[in-house]
Amino acid sequence: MSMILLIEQLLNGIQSGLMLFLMAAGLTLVFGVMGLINLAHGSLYMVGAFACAGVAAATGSFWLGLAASIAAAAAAGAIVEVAVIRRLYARDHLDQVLATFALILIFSEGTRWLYGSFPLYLNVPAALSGSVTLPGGIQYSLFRLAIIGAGLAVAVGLFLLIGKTRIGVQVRAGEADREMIAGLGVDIGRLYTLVFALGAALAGLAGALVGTIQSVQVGMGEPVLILAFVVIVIGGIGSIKGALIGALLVGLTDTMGRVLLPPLFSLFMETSAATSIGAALASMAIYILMALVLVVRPGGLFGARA
Amino acid sequence: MSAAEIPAPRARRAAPSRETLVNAGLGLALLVFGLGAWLLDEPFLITLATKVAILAIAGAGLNLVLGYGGLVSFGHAAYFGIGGYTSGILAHHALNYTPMFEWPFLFEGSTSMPLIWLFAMVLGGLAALAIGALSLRTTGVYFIMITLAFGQMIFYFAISWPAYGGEDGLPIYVRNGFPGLNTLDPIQFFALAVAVLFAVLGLISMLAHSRFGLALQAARQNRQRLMAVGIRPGGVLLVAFVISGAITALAGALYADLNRFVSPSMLSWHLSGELLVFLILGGTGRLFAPLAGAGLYITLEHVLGGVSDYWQFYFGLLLLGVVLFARGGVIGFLTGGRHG
Amino acid sequence: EPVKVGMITTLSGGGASLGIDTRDGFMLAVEEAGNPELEVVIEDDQQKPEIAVQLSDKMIQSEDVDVLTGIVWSNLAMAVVPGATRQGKFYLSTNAAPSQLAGKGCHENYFSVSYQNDNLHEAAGAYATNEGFGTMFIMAPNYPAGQDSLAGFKRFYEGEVASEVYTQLGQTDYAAEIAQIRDSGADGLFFFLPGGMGISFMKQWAEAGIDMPVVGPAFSFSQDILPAIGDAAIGVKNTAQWSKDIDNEANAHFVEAFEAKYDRLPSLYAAQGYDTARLLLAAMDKADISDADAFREALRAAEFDSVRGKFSFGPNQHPVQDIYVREVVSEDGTLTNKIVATAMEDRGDAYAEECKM
Amino acid sequence: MSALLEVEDLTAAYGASQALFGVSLSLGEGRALALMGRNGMGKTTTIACIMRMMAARSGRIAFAGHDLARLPAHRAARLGLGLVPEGRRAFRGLTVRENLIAAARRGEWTLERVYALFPRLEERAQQRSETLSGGEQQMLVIGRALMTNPKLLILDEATEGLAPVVRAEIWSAIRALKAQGQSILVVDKSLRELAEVADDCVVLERGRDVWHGTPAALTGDVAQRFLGV
Amino acid sequence: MAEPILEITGLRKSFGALKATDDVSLDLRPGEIHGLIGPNGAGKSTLIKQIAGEITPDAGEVRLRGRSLSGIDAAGRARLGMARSFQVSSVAPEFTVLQNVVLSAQGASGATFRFFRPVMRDAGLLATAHDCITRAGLSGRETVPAAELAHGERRKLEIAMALALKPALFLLDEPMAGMGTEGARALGDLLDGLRHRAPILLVEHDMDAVFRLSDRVSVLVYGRIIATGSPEEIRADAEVQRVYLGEEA
Ligand SMILES: Nc1ncnc2c1ncn2[C@@H]1O[C@H](COP(=O)(O)OP(=O)(O)OP(=O)(O)O)[C@@H](O)[C@H]1O
Ligand SMILES: Nc1ncnc2c1ncn2[C@@H]1O[C@H](COP(=O)(O)OP(=O)(O)OP(=O)(O)O)[C@@H](O)[C@H]1O
Ligand SMILES: CC(C)C[C@H](N)C(=O)O
Ligand SMILES: [Mg+2]
Ligand SMILES: [Mg+2]
Repeated sequence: MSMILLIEQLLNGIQSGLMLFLMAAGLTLVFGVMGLINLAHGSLYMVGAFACAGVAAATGSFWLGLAASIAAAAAAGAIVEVAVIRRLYARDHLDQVLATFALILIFSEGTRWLYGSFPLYLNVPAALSGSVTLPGGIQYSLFRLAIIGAGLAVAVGLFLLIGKTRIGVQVRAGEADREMIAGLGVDIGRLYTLVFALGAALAGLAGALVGTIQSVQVGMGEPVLILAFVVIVIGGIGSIKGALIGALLVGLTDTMGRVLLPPLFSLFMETSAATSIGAALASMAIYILMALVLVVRPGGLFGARA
Repeated sequence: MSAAEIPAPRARRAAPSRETLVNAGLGLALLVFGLGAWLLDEPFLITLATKVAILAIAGAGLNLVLGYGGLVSFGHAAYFGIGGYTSGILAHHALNYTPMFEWPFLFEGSTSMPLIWLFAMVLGGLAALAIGALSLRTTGVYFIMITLAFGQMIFYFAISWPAYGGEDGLPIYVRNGFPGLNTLDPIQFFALAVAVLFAVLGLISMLAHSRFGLALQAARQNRQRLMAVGIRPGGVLLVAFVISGAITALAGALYADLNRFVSPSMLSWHLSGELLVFLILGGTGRLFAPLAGAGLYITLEHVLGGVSDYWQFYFGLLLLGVVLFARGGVIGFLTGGRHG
Repeated sequence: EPVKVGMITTLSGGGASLGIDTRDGFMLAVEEAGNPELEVVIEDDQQKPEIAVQLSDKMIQSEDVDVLTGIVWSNLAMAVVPGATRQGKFYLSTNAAPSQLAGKGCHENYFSVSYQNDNLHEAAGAYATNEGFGTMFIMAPNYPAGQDSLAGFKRFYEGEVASEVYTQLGQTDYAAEIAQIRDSGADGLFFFLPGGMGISFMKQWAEAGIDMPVVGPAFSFSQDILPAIGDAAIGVKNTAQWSKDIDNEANAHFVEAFEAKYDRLPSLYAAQGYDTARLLLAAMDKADISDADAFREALRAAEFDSVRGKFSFGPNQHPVQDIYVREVVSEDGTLTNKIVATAMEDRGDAYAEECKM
Repeated sequence: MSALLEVEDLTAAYGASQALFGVSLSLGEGRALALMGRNGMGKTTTIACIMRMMAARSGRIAFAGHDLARLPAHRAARLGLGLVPEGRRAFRGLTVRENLIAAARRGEWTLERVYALFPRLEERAQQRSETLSGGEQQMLVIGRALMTNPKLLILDEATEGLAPVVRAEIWSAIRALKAQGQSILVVDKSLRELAEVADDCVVLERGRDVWHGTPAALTGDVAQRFLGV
Repeated sequence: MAEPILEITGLRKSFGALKATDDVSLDLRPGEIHGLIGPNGAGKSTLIKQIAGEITPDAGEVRLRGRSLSGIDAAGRARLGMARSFQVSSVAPEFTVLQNVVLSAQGASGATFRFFRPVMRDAGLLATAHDCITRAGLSGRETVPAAELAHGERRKLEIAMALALKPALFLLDEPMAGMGTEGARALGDLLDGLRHRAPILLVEHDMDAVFRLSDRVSVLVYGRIIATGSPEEIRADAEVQRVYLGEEA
């Protein structure tokens, strides 16, 4: 493989990592900071993508669609928090699992009811379509660059919000001892609704952006959900920095695994079998990575709490 | 003070607790359902009841580590699938007359359930030993995710490994046999599954009340304290994990025979998730939770499935209703209170 | 004697669009025929093999159906078909036709009305050869249908394979593969990525702006998902045994009736569903289901006007048919397919010889 | 003038088991009330009801002219209740400083004043609270309550686990607070110090208030009967 | 003088720049209560944790009856006869008082991997448990789940669990905290009688108790022992008064 292709693949790995981070960002907030296991996070991601596709189709403007995705996901998040999640903070993590599993069913089939079973169309807006040439002659999609930008911006924003503001402190205190922080006069209920809606909005944004270059269809959130969990667990729960590093690691491992493993196996096997076995191993690569990280560092790379 | 407020005098020999009654009711309901379907000549309903029984066995395996030991394994599909594939592969070789291996001795596979079960449990237990030993280094959410990771590894392996069908799976053309039974007869297979279920529940109940069970439950609540009384939680949890893996693998072997088919979908994280849902639905940590949960889940799935194309929507609403309004799952709701 | 048909197909979740089209095509033919002897029960398999097995058990044991049909996915077919045919039921495939069931595992009660899974890939290989593509980059997901796909393509492709890549089942980001494709300098790209994978790939492919001809089986360009890919699909060549512009009376009627009834264009799956029902109805006219042998013969004769024009069964009861090359075009702003060539004529399949019936 | 805090005939239960069977007490503005009783008699439960962390079954709780019965915990706290809970309950995962500012409200008590009261906390400002020593955590939660600048400071065994010197400092801080007009409700096992700050005492026995009076009136006989000393 | 049961030599432990234990040596002899006092954050609990095997010292050694405990974990040390109570109550919250204490007795008996006989019908364990519950002053509360105990009662449960281990020595980290005057006095009497069965290393801030019960007292300040001696000597020590006792003494 040529040097330039190798560099391009590394870039692809980084980019796919940031794309994952965008999806994981909202999850870090809700799962890592509020301590709520929300399986329906992928559904909010789907809601964002569908809202964007729906509004973009109706108005012809991707940007209105993007705004709609954030608004719709935030609204869905707020409603879900008030109607369901709120009753679950005091409960076992497991009750949260069941309730949010139920929410997945409701969201998926509800969306199918509204939009039908056929995938929707959502295309890259004109302003961001096409590619740019990076130094070294690498062609790179402008929209993907925009996603990288969005991912980094969200990372910085969340880092400041959680680490540097009093809201962040209060939310984390709420996770440690909800009753106590309320007893000190903080309206933790409203705060959690807001934070949950923010996490949902980020999911919606990710859904719209990633849906634009991938596909918009019912069930699109589920594989993403698992990957996003993998990312934040590798990074260490509750750490924004960890989620970012975890996302990059996962993106690089996955991409480089796919690119490098098959040729590696064909060094000592017949090509067809080698590509198949190499690909099989590549699909396990991120899970192997996660298992390795956790065996060596049982609290994730930057995790402080177990 | 009204009569209701006067505490009842403590009986010396406690009457059966409300939970015991509910459990007996659940067990009876399963039997009556299966036998009723038989009398009405509705073989499909017998099959459905058999499925409930088998999934309840798998759930019972998970319950041992989750309900008693507090370990949320999100990868139990691995053991379920290993059990299933054990059954599928042994039968495949036996039915196709292609020996599994010829060295050090000729082994042609098998279609005998007892032998298959033994293999399934040993393999499931061994897998659980390996995965458990690594996973138990972590706790809490990390444990959930590392077990998921191992489950996914096995899943992807099964999908892309062509020898036994990959994603397409492996059919078992004729249900494996059990000495003295005609397993192709739905009611006999049902009886077999129910017998295994009750044996497993009995075993778990015994474990839960033993010294081992006390330590296991203490490990869930407070590992530090367990250490301080001289018991290493790691060993206790690992043993439970292995037993759990073996039980779930046994269920997988039965499930393969129920469907006469195995495929990687038995290994998928959806299945791990469903097992969790059964337990939570039934009431985590209660002996009969897996039966109650699986029963309710399968019933709803099949009743609603006929109602609308969007039946999963209503299914979701119902599940949500159960979590929000029936604390402690179905059994918690029926016994009207806390653990007893 | 009335015939009871059990249709097991995917009606919920992410893969529902294929099952819905299958069902709608099938039911269109049933309603048109208005045959009071034909009864259909339909159930959702959720795209899960074990659910499919249970539904087939239920239909066979409790509802006493005579014929099963409707399954979209090969892995579900593998779970259901062997059991059902062994219990003496007929299975008519509206889509999935895995190689095991075409070769050694064939059965006298199993008919594929769609194709054998490899057919469309083979046709793509033949087309690439005809067009004189010297080197091809070929790609499919790493699962049996994907492995069969690349094998099928290579069976009829005489040029050189520049590179053979297996992606992950369910993968949605293809930046790395696209970089490899660009770097390979191949003359053309063949890929098989069903469902959401194909949508994602095509959009990313278009964004990358690589000037390389693309060929694939129809699955990623069928009418149900074309709108989701958008203009990125225009110009792509894809192989299918059916297209909405095949010129015959049955097809013209089908396309018009389908659009009138459901207010959308029919897809490949709808056409397959429709043909399956028509085959069944034709057989019912000729024989009574209670006489299984006669009924089987009637099915084998396949005396119906297929929407693909000529249609017959080979020795393993899989179709012998023409396979076309279609091009994605925009007709008044609607994306659809148009036939541009015939890739293979009277193609049977590679496994028929292994079938001993 | 009506009292700052008024509790009338309070009953409460944990599930089926009743813990309070009728507790009444009243605390005037600027006064200090000691709540006493043996282990398990209902002191903490009474406080939890006042804080609205636990729903009372019946009875009335009024604070600063508001009926607390309908308010959620955070609204009750915002009326000016500041709690130093039993068992410390510092927010784990948060640093010392973050613990202090998490719920701070404007007023005389600032980070500087708390640091001045407990210099150890300033030294440990960036340490995560769960790694503090027991006594350090105790200082932290007292500081945390002060940072909300409460009208009524509620101390549930606030000196548990503190070294004698620190305990003495805390008592002198409490006395100083009281001298500045701070109202205080205090539970503590040290009768000597309680007697120095409290204006009134209420003794609980099996969920009922069985004795009211001044510290001076808490003679050996009464103390022996209800407190076992 | 009798051989010490527990001997600590040159123990060190740092958390980053903080020296929580700085070259600590001390011993515990048969029949004695050895009081360990010191300001908050001096390192008392950290020392107990190192003795109990919950954290590993950076340097130094702990010996039990002359045998080095290096490399033995907390469970192993408990099995060798170390019983400890926690500064913050640490019990199994869903278990009843009785189950908690039975668990402790089971730990002492050594056999955990027994899968069949119901443990709550094991007469031997039950007898031990009931006896310890009574001695800790919790009779009548056997069937109450630990989570539902009042704070002080949970402290007593800690004691009952330590007793049920029938240990060679006790490491008690502020056992009197939260107990109330009466409870503290009763516990003092209990410990007083206990010392002849197993010596006690007693960390306490309750000076009445420490000076009443201790045979010797060590004072830990900033991780170092600054004085060891009889209660009278310590009470009179000017430095100890300055850093720890204040005017109370
Ligand atoms: N969470 C709970 N669930 C059930 N019962 C409880 C709970 N907390 C306390 N109790 C019971 O309520 C009664 C009163 O307890 P409370 O904590 O108010 O006592 P207290 O006077 O504060 O005691 P202490 O001095 O030990 O702190 C006790 O009998 C106790 O067992
Ligand atoms: N894991 C840790 N990381 C950083 N510092 C720690 C850690 N554990 C303890 N410390 C610090 O070490 C010092 C000693 O703590 P330790 O708990 O041993 O004190 P102590 O003497 O028991 O105090 P107290 O009487 O208040 O309980 C404290 O200053 C504490 O903050
Ligand atoms: C729609 C088709 C591409 C499905 C394919 N036959 C499969 O196996 O699963
Ligand atoms: Mg209390
Ligand atoms: Mg301490």
